[in-house]
Amino acid sequence: MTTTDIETVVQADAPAKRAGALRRLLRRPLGVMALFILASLIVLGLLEPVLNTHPPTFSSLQHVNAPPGTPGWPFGGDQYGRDIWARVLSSINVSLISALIGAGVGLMVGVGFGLIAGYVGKRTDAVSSWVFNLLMTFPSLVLIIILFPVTGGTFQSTMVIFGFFLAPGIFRLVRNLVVGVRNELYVDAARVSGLSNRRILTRHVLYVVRGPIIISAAFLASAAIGVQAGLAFLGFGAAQVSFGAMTSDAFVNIYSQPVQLVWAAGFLALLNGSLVLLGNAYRDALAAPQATVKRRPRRLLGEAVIKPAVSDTPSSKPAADATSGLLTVRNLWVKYPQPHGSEKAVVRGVSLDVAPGEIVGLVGESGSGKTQTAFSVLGLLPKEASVSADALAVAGESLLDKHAGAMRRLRGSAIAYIPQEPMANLDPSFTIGSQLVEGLSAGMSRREAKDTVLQLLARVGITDPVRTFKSYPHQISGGMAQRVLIAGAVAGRPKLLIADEPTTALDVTIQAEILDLLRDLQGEYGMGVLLVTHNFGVVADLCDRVLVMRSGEMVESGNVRSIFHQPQHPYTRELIASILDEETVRTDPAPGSARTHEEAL
Amino acid sequence: MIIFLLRRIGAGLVLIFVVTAFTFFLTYGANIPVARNLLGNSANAEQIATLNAQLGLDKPIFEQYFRWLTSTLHGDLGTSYFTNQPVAEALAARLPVTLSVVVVASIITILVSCALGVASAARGGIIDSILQGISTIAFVFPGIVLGILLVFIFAIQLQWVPAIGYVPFAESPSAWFLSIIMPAVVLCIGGIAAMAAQVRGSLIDELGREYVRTLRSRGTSERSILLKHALRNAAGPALTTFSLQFIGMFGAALFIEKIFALPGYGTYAFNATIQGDLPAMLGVSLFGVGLVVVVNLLVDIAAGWLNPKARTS
Amino acid sequence: MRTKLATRAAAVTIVAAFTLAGCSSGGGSSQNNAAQVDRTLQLAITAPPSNFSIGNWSGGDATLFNSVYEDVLGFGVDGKVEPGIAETWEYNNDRTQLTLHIRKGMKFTDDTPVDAQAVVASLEVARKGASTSQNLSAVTSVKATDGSTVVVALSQPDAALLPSLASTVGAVGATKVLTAESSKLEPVGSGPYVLDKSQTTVGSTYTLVRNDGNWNAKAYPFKKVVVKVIPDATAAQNALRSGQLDVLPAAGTKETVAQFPQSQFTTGENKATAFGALWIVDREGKLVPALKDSRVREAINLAFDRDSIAKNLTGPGSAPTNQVFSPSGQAFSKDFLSKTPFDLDKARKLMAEAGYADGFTVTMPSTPVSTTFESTLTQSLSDIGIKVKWETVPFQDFYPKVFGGNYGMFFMYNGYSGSDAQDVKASLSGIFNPNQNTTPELQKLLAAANSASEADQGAAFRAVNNYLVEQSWNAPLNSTSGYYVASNKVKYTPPVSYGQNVKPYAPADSK
Amino acid sequence: MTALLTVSDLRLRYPGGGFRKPSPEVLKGVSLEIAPGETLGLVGESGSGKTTLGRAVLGLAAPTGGSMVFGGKDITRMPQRQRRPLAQDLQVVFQDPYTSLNPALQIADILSEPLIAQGVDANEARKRVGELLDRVQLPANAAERYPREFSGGQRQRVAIARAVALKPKLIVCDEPVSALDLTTQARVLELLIELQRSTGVSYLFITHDLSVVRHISHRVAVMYRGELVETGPVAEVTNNPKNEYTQRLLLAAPTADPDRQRERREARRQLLAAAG
Repeated sequence: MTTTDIETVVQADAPAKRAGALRRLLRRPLGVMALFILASLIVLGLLEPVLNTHPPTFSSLQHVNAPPGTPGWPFGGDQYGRDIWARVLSSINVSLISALIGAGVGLMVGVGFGLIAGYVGKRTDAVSSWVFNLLMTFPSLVLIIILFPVTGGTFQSTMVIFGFFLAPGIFRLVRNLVVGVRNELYVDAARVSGLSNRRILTRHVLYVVRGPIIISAAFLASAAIGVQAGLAFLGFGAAQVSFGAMTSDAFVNIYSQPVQLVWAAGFLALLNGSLVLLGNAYRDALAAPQATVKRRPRRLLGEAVIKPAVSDTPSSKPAADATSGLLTVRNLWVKYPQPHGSEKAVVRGVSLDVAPGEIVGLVGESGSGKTQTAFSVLGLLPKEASVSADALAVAGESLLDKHAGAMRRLRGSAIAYIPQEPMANLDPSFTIGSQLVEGLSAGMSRREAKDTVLQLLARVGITDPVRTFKSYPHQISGGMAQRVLIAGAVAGRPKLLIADEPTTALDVTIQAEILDLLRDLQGEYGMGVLLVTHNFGVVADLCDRVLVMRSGEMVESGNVRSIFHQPQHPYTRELIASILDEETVRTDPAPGSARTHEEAL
Repeated sequence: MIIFLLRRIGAGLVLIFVVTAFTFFLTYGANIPVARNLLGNSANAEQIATLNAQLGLDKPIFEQYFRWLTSTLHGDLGTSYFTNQPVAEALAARLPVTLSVVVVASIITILVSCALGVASAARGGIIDSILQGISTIAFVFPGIVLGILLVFIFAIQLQWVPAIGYVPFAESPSAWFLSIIMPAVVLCIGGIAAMAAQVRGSLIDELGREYVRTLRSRGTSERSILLKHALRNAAGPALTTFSLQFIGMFGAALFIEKIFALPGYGTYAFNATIQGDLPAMLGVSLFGVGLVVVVNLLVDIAAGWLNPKARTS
Repeated sequence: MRTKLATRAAAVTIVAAFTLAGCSSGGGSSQNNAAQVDRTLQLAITAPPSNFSIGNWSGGDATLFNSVYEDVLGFGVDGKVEPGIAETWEYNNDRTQLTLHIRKGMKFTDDTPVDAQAVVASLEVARKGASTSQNLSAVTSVKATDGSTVVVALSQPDAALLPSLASTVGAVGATKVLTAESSKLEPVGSGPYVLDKSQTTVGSTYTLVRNDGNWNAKAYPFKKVVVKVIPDATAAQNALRSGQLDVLPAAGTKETVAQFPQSQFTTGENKATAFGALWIVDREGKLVPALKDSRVREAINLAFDRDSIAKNLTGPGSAPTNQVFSPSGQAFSKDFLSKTPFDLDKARKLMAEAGYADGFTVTMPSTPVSTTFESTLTQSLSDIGIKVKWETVPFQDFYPKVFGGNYGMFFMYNGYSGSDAQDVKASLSGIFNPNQNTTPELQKLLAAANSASEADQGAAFRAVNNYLVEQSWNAPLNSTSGYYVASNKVKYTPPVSYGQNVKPYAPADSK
Repeated sequence: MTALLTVSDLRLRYPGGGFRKPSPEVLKGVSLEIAPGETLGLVGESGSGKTTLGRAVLGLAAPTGGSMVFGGKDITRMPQRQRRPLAQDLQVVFQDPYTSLNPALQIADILSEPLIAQGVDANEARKRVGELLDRVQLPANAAERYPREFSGGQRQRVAIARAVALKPKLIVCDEPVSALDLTTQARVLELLIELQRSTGVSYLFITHDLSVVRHISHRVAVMYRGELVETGPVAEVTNNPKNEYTQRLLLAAPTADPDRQRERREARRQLLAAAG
């Protein structure tokens, strides 16, 4: 079970209400605020003819540098006696038009070509990607400035050009999304169903790119506004009323009339800020449907500490005394916080034991809590999980309330872990050797550590340890990678090995080899093994004892033969019955072949 | 790798060629009355015609372009119409100014944004909120205002740094640093926010990956997981963001140069443009694109170095 | 006309850069007794000089140019012509021949002698030069009669000749490099300073080192002058505040300079340096027929409340004017202001009489320089029925568009040269008179003024002034002086005209 | 014999690779036949080319050689447009029920999509959705819900319903049960067999799981590195494999009985020892 599975577990009974991204956006204070500011500014801009006290270029000689609040000059006058309020209103419109043009052109070009390139692929994709990459590397501001004589300097035409420079980002985004969608199985299914390309694009592809496009539109708009203002600040198109020109005017006056800078810069900041915040809030709303969970600050580093059980988690069985076994778990609970403040228990009062040198299989279907149980023992559950138990001990050492450092030392030595997906569990940026050497406990010289690792690699059946030592993960096969991970796990001579579906991602032939290796190593090191799996073949091959879990509870445990031959619990019986019998082979004839048979007769 | 580099260099040359040709034909098409602007108010038609002939502006456009291209290939970018300074010489004097600012700003950006991003990803909570706040403010807070504020405090009140101008490194490294540190700080504020957010996001992605859990299962320290493994893997996406940042800063340097009166590439581009100084404009676009090509190449090399998959295949 | 977009800041700054042809150097008081100190003077200019080649000086701040070259004549701080390379000079009776007596023993910085031949050579180049030929258009020949005498022959008397020779037009450079390519950036003159190439970065910093061989070197107290290019007005102010500049001769408005603490800075008002005017160039009515009618032009003049403009729009440091002559000169008359009072009723009546009771529409170019005045212009003109359509003109297109006859009128500044003769000449040529309009009366008045003796010139040019005002030739609105700020280390004496060598600057501790 | 699908000497190489080093061939001349109403199980390990073969039949991958004839028509290089009517007869069920259904669409839309694409009236299509849900034993109120509200097994039933909506002659099943839990897997297989019996549809059933193959297939084809190494009736191939790779494959799969698994392990070791 991977992290995504954990999330599925967490979300499993989240209310099925389908709050749209927009509604989720409105639940965020920042989003609402940004939306409100933006809407107000747009309204101000639209109502300019009604609201403005003067035309923006009107100047009254009596109102040069008039203070704010002068009747008819709410924000005062600038150094030429122009009404700052009227100029602000007009500038809002200029900014909004800039945003519309810049973002509009950027979106049209970027989305249009992105859709085509992503969906058609092949040469179209190659050519347009090349062109847009080229466009992306243009120093756009410099080129816009250079093209100033060509555009005639109106902000509209400048924004059209700038729109083209904005397009590559959108193009990349849309193209990559579309390429992703194009490879989705549901698009394949639609194609097989005979849908036309146009229909697939509109029905399946556009839906996916919609959200990201809205988000980038907000950022593009803010970029366009910024560039327009910046150019005007520099003096390009200075005759046009705009925030840039206003800022520039105020900049000159900065020492005598600093308040004038507040209007221009302030409104510009409001406009840009609301766009960016809106984009961010919408992105968050899209990304995290149950983002209210975030109430609790999420620490990404560190793991959940296992707490002693408290009274609100009643023991299903009376707490047994800690046995002298290798692993002792009594009344383990794992809970995750839910969006509405409640907690969901994914492991409910599980107790289990692993004796030294014993291989115990932990079976169950997805969502049964078997992986959560295993990770509890490793102390590797995410921080937001709350874990409690009456007893949890490895080799007599209690893990309850153990702080991170002590858990880490324990993991480096007494407990080891073999994951499911071998490739995903190796750091792609480091050589196999360096990753394994790092895992070895300190006190060993680099030379010794390297020798040890090479020996280990040889031990796990890697034919050319030296070469593998120097290789990067992508240079070795999945089966090899799993051997490397096993080597890493047993390097510290652990007493307890926790293997989470160690062969599920592998082909059967490789699986057989890995199972052999695990059995050999277990015998050699005398490790106790807790093997999490859903494959009864693997259980039959490796395990001494089996524990069956369902919905976070332990339903049955017993000797491997008794579980297979005399399952007690109805669920176990159902599981065993579901195993496809090797003896039964489909015998009913195919109607078609039967007909051919008749025809042959 | 070598083939890859050669291909990138080739593509870069094509890019340079395309952009300069683009600039040439467009600016030519804009029909800027160069001679009139040069000679000013009192010149008569005859003097203008003479100057046009002197500058070769009476020749057909393709001939002019060919002349520019051949002389450029010989390393001669021509002479500015307006300052009468060889364009190459002017750019050689001005690029170091802008590059100093941009490079120092980049270094600050990388250091600070990595620190912020790491802290935010690792600690979350308050630091995360602070980062969000900073990035929002940085995004909306006009750099001009910040620039003015910094000048007022550090140059005028405290007199720790000069208010304007640039001192070449060769003249005095310490004066050089003082002359560019404020522009660099103003320039990198926005970039830091964006980069830190990027680093944070990538780091969070990396920390959620399975290999991190496996590293933990072997007792690897959180410090090593964060700073060695996760950061290394997060560096790739951050690098791409950085390259765009760098190019962006190069454009934004224009505003900074105005506020701090730095004789840089941006002001040169600005002047060339408003004067219609064709040779200077072409030189500007040549160097601008050339620089972008070089930066992208370096980023590609760095990305290749970071990504063993790209490096080993 | 260069790099002025960024200088829309202070009108005065713009004016400085806009001072078109014939920027003259006003002489500082020749402080012969000034203590020579090894101090460095730090100045700012808004745009770098494009070249130092004689005859091609394209305007802008002439500090560098006039410091490197010694001119034939010089300007005093009061605007009077003083000796330069020529120690003395005299006209013949009908003022068509000027004899210059060249100072002996002078040398260019390349050690070649500054003699009559050198003067002739430089003037011959200037006669052909694109930026100077117009100033010397009356000159028919320049001859050296001996090693130290130069005779300049004129086709007709030209009162502007002496001031021209005292300005960049009269610059004298080393004969060998006069037209050489190198002269564009490496001038060789005999002026008070030498451009130090090693400490100069073209386009950003220019360093002048005193030429102790100059005949008047004692008048220049600063051993070194560093001139920084700072296009942005606020940046320049910051530089001054932080001690990176010593003086800002055109710091801006009174309000701006008031922000400088008095404990560290001295501030003061400059002499009038330029004027802003609505130039009515289509006097033949080719584009805007109404402008042919002098009643319409008069109505335009009556539509402006010049006092308010000066008081409120341009503020302290500016004054109302309806004349193209400098208030510091002799041709200017305060009384003429009453000829065009702010009188909308009369203006509307004049419009009606001319047949334009409903007004008309006129298109004017909007440039960074005009923005200050645009709303006022729009407002005032619409009060008499004239609707203005502003057309944004990229800077580089301004001259060609005006010369191409695209506008009936436009707003622009013109700088005062310090000479009435030069001022009127500039106002009647180039973009300010692209159609070269004239009238027999005007010609007569100009001829009389040009041939008048020094003593009579003032009255004669005042007559020209009177004619131009009465005919509503243009609509000047506002003369401006602006304010300077100097650090307490430097004493600055505002000259009559802007665009000087460093004569106006002295260490504060000298007398 | 009138095979429904005849694949002859099919070769496929994915585009890409360099000028000197072409991309490897994924299918190296595969030939097989499927009769009407028959299930052909296609087994092989990852990278053996079994999924590619399925995609080639579906027109999602372009063959570089050989031919495919379906229902008498050559479909080897049929352009997309002409292929569309083929959807009536040729359908698919994919492995991953989480990505084979568009998360944005309601079940009703997902199920009516192929119908509408084939020109069925929208109202009529909507009506048929109910029948289809019933066919795959899902409640009728499932129609208004979204895929994420269902478990893996239920999603796979939706995918099956989509596949049978047009009453096709052949369904390519690409590992349809390998992502499902044990209990669910058995029930989905039952459903598939039931559908086959009632409609006479043929399956090209791609899987890596031999017990699944035994359960559902009439005949089995074993694929190894882009080639078919053994084909035959399911009992024959699984009980008495001729090919050495097939033998290895069979012995490598652990059986869910500790004692028999021990024997199988021994047998496998001997086989490997003999081979090695």
